[in-house]
Amino acid sequence: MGLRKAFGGVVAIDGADVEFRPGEVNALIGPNGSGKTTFFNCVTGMIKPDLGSVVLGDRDLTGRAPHVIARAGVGRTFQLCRTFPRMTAIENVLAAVRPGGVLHGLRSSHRRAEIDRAHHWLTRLGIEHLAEAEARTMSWGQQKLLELAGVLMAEPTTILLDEPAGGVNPALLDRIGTLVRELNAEGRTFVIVEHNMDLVMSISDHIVVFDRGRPIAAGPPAEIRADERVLGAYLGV
Amino acid sequence: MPSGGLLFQSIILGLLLGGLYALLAAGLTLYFGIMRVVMIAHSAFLILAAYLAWWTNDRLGIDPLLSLVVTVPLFFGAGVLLQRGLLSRLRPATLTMMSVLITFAIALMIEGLLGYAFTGTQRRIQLGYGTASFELFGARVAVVKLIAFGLAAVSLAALYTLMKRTQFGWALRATIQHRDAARLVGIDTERTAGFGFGLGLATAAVGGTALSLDTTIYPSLHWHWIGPLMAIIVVGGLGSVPGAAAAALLLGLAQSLLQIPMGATWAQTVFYVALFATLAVRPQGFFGGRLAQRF
Amino acid sequence: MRNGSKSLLSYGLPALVLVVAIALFPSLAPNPYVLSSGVIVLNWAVLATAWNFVGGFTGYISLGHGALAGLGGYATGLLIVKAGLPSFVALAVAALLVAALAVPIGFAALRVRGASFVIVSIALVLILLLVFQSWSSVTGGSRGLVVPRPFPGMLRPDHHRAFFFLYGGLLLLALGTWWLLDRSRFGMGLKAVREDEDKAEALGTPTFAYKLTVFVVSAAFTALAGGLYALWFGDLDPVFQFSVLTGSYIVLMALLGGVRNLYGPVLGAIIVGVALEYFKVEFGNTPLHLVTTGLLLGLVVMFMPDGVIPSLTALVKRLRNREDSSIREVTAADLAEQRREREAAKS
Amino acid sequence: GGDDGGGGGSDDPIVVGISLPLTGDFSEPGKGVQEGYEAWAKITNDKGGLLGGRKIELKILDDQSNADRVVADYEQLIGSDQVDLVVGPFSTRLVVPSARVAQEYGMLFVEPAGAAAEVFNQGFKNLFYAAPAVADDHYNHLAEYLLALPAGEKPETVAYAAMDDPFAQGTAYGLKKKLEAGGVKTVVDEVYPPNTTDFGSIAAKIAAAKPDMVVGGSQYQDGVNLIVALQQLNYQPKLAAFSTAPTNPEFAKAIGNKTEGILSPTGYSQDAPYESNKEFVEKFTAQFGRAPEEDQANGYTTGQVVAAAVEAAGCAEQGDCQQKLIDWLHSNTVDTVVGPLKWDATGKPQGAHMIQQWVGDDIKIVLPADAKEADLVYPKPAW
Amino acid sequence: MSEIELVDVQAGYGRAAPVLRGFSVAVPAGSVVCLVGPNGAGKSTVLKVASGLLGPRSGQVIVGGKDLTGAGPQKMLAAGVALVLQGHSVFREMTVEENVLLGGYTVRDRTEKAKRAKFVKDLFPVVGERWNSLAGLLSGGQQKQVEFARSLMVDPKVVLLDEPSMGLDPKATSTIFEQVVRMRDAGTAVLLVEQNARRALETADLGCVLDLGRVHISGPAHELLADPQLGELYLGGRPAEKPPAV
Ligand SMILES: Nc1ncnc2c1ncn2[C@@H]1O[C@H](COP(=O)(O)OP(=O)(O)OP(=O)(O)O)[C@@H](O)[C@H]1O
Ligand SMILES: Nc1ncnc2c1ncn2[C@@H]1O[C@H](COP(=O)(O)OP(=O)(O)OP(=O)(O)O)[C@@H](O)[C@H]1O
Ligand SMILES: CC(C)C[C@H](N)C(=O)O
Ligand SMILES: [Mg+2]
Ligand SMILES: [Mg+2]
Repeated sequence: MGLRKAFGGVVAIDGADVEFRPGEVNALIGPNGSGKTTFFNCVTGMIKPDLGSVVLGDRDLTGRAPHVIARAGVGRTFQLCRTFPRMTAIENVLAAVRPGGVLHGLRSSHRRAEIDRAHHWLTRLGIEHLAEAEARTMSWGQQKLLELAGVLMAEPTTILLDEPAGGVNPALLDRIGTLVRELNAEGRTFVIVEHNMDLVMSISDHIVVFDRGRPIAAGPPAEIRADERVLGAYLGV
Repeated sequence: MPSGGLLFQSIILGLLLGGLYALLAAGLTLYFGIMRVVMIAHSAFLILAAYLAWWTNDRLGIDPLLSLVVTVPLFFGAGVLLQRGLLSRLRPATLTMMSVLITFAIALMIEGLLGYAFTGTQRRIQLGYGTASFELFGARVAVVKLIAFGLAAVSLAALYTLMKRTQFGWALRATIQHRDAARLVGIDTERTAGFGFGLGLATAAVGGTALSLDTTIYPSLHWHWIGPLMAIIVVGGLGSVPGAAAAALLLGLAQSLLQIPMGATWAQTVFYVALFATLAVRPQGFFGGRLAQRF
Repeated sequence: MRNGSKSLLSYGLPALVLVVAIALFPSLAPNPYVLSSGVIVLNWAVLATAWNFVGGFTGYISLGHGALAGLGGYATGLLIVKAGLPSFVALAVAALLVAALAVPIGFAALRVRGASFVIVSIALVLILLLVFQSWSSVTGGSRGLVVPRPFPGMLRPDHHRAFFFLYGGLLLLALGTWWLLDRSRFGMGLKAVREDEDKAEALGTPTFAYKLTVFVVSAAFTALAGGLYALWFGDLDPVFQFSVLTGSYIVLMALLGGVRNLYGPVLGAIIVGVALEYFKVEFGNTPLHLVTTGLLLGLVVMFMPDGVIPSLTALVKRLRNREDSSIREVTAADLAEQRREREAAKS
Repeated sequence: GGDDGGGGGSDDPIVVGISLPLTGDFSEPGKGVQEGYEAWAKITNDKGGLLGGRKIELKILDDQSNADRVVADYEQLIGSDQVDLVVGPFSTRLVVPSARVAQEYGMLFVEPAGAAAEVFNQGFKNLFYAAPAVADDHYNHLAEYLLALPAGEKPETVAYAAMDDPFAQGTAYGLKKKLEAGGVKTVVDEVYPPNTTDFGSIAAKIAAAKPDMVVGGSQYQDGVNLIVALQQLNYQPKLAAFSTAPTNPEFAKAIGNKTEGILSPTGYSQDAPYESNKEFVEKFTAQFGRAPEEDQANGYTTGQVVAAAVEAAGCAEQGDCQQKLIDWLHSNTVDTVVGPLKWDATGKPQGAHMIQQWVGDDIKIVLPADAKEADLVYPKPAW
Repeated sequence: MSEIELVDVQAGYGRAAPVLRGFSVAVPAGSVVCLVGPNGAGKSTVLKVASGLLGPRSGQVIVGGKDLTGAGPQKMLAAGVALVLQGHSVFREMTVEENVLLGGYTVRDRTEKAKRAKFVKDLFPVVGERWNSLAGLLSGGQQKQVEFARSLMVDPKVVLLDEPSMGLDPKATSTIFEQVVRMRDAGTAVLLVEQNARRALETADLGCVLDLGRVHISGPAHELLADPQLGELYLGGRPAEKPPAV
């Protein structure tokens, strides 16, 4: 372990030795620029770490291509929110790769089952009414939810969410929190990067705090909330 | 082994050629690196300018360089119109692709109209000093080639200063990167983008005139130019004028030297070899930064 | 969303029309010249459909497909002339060879996106032009290569007829393949690449492998069309086989018809192909045909950037219900209400 | 006009279909050939047409110097427009594909400008090249002359630069083969693609090798550009020979009148003593306001050849008539403005070209000795 | 008098049905109006209309008493209206320096520009630290800070903020809210869109709930905060827990 990634002179992650607990809702918090997104990018193979390794269960995923990691059961959302702009919501969700061959979908019965599942996720995230709308015509928050639906469609076992609450209406947020807990109960592992402390504190089992590319604290919410270093580095006075 | 004299002569020829390439590629750098527009018609405009220079000389009997007085403003205006009338109406999401096609269409029209107006006949300016040359350490330097090189150097320096040192340069780049945000800081994005395009075409006017001094022109000649120029801007790093200039000199030199052992046709492949090598080793180009649109 | 009758209407009916048209055209053509124009149009249709495997699915605009067709033509010709293969065996082997060659080409070209890819594809044409011009000991250089007739002694009109049917078959094969891909997850993955490549990758699509695969498929069809052309036409000249213009016409056709539609490229090929022939007859003595082609392309880009078929369907839709209200609109209160009902029903 | 309707004769015009490169790479010579054809039609019609009163009507299409196009053009002319006769376009590169169309429709194909060897090894049975000699033989007289020079004067080294074009290379390499066989050394041998516009490097290579003689296998503009580039480097050979370009009326102006001593082969001379030539020069000059050059003559010759066959066979339409025309040409000699022409089975003519040289501001025939208007100047004066 | 006022605005995108259907709001000088509502309600659309990015189909936009309906962003900026967009709108391929200084594009006075640049550097340390890197390479939150800094290079009469706290860490969020208060106290009119609704309403004078393009309810911010039904529908069930003070 001991992940390290430097961009030119900027060291984004420096020897981060982090362990997230399978089957739990983990949170990763830290000030802006502390390396959280970079950490996600390393884990999902979007960028290659300079040093260190990424291990999922007993599989070493270091340096593997993003799609390989995704197929190993790691799904993620993007902080900057990325959808397929000229595809409808339902197509966006269907585009997630799921088990089954590449030619899957030629049989009508398969197709129908898939479409039903896609609708199911849109409904759970409250954007079912937008199923036929193209993603580019959606508001920020709607796209955020759509992205989440796509990730969930792939049925990953480990789900990395980069600021799921950013721009999402608080009323809906409660439901996302509930959803996360439900899915967690089904056995999925979550790692959530978030600045919304209410959400973090209420849904996570285990919190890791980053500062300048290093983990400075880890533990259950109550412990983190009281940690001096965390207060100083992140939560502010 | 080629003689030292030939080698030196080839180096001189290569540098002169490279200078011209740099000027011809400068406009492409502007549209492409700064505005994300693939301007296939750039070389068609070069040929158009060359034709105008030839025509000025042929009909009015005056020096082709004088045609610049007319062609530079004319092309600038045409660029502004082109941008405002056509390119700015394309959807930003598909701008790159659609710009390829629309500028391709323009190239076809220019080629067709040139053919209509001047026929497909090859033309060449007949200058009193066309074959004049002087000796430089044993190599011959043709006067016309030197003039073209000088034009290139002057225009490139002017362009560089404009982009680097003026508010206009900044505004142009901001416009391209986030149009709404640029409007919100008070930039007249329409005008800025139009001027940027006009500037690119103005370099085509200068380049075409320089080109016309020492080469044959015909309407479909632009196809011959577009490949090497594209290769130059990729190798140079999209959007970097100094990068394009360096790549142009280097490739011009390489082409000229490679012609000694390989012959003219194979030597041209150096552009594409360099292009593919660049993409394989350093897709961002050798002289520009990765996201860099630095001037 | 996609019910049976609709897909029959948008896929089955045009397919039937196409088959009937291909079957009847040769006997309806008033003279051999019209028939030969028909062959040319079908050639364009195959090329445009083949191009659309890459352009339509992945959104990578290749101006270099002319080069792949040229390669197919030259490979076919050289296999006949130098290796002594029978014409159609040579055609098949050539398509396989070009497909194999498309792997390294795609490997280099597909590493870059957007505008850089366009440049690379143009460069592909120009570099092949230089190679085929220079390497005259093998290719014949600009002296050209004469491909022996596959049906020696056949008179010209019969020759045209035979090739018209060959092209027709190839077109149907290409369309069928496209349709299958479109329905498959593979196709969905490719479309995701078109929209946002990194995102697709993160969702588990092996984007590079997908792109490469579809590029190879596209290259194979393109090479088949090019090879058939070589057999039909008989004379290969690098300047015309490796011309940026060819690739550009292909793009124009696909775009005009609509790249997201199975029949878009075919329709585009028919429109542009016929227009090209018409302009030639009409403006034969002037280069104005270039101007008209340019104008046509410009108009398409400016006013129908999605192509004829989508523009027309949109128009029909708009005429039917003036306001686009396919999206149901609900307030947060309504949603909460529905949710409550659902939950009540569940428990 | 004979209007008596007997023997299949009528006053329907005889439609002759032609595709020519009026735009694109070969447009300049293409237009020359067009004038030749037009002059032929006018002169013939003024005399009452063919077959006892049928006028000649030309149907000319532009193939844009494009081989795909030229095929479509002949396809259209034969298949759709139902022309009675077809004659050829300009340049070997266009002649080969179009001859095949004619062959497959069973048409006679007389052509003015397919001079390279490949025209004749395609197995065409319907093709006839209406000029005195094929490309490889253009310099025959020059080669003979040079090889006959005494050892001290004979050029020892030669540089060749040829466009990558069957015809242009044919001329240069025809000469090269003969000179090499005669012990003259080749020091530079460059080939450039048709679209080359920058000749600086080639010229530098030639100049650096300092050969006694430079031979350019050129069409038109490439020849001009190469000469200018050589002059920019101040290279002074003892002899310089270029195909096609120097016989063009624009040539001298294009290189700033520095033409001293440049040689060129030609198949035609305005002063040639052949019977029909006087009439041609006269009437052509009246029609176009200037004397005909080689390209015009080639077009005219083509017309003459076809006309002779038509008169002899007594017919001019598609179908069986075409084979009669072909058969007749294979076994007869036709008198033309470039002299009597006869062909072997492949359609190859059996003569040789003359050699011209720029002397002062005029180009004059210098070889062969029996046709010369001036003496060959060797070594040539500085340019 | 209100610095900016939208009267009965109808607006939408392309040919689609309108997003705003008769929306009105007024922001007096020296006050903060907070706009909340579910995703897709049309909040960002309101700000786009107010800033001139989107022309309304009907209705009026009145700035400082003058009717500026249909004016473009340049005119709006000249009239003193500035908008910070939702999401990310830095000029990615320009440096932080260039981004910030472009914020002062309309400021001709050089010393004034330099003074402001220094001010924003002090306010957001990261802006100064990364002065020469390309903005597109910064982390999400850092980019937001650069954007906010960019908007502070001018001194507008009306500030339109579209979810300024999104993606920001608690410290930076506090900085922004402090800045909002400071601007209000200096007499600026602030129209704030926030999903961090409770926090925003605490800062705001007036609140306005938008749903489906219409004003659902509006009133003094503290009253909205107290409304239990609004809480469930729009503000989230749990009342905000303040970070523990040290
Ligand atoms: N491609 C890159 N090139 C250079 N520097 C980078 C790059 N990506 C990230 N960085 C730098 O690495 C650091 C960590 O960035 P990262 O995006 O991981 O932060 P973060 O913790 O996600 O912050 P935030 O909460 O703002 O999203 C930042 O200083 C950023 O500028
Ligand atoms: N560019 C666009 N084209 C078409 N429709 C759009 C566009 N932008 C937004 N819309 C539609 O307008 C409605 C309102 O969008 P808006 O962005 O104003 O919502 P919002 O209240 O800001 O939501 P959020 O909280 O998610 O940012 C949405 O239903 C959206 O689908
Ligand atoms: C002699 C010329 C008329 C021949 C012609 N240039 C050719 O390409 O064959
Ligand atoms: Mg982040
Ligand atoms: Mg919004």
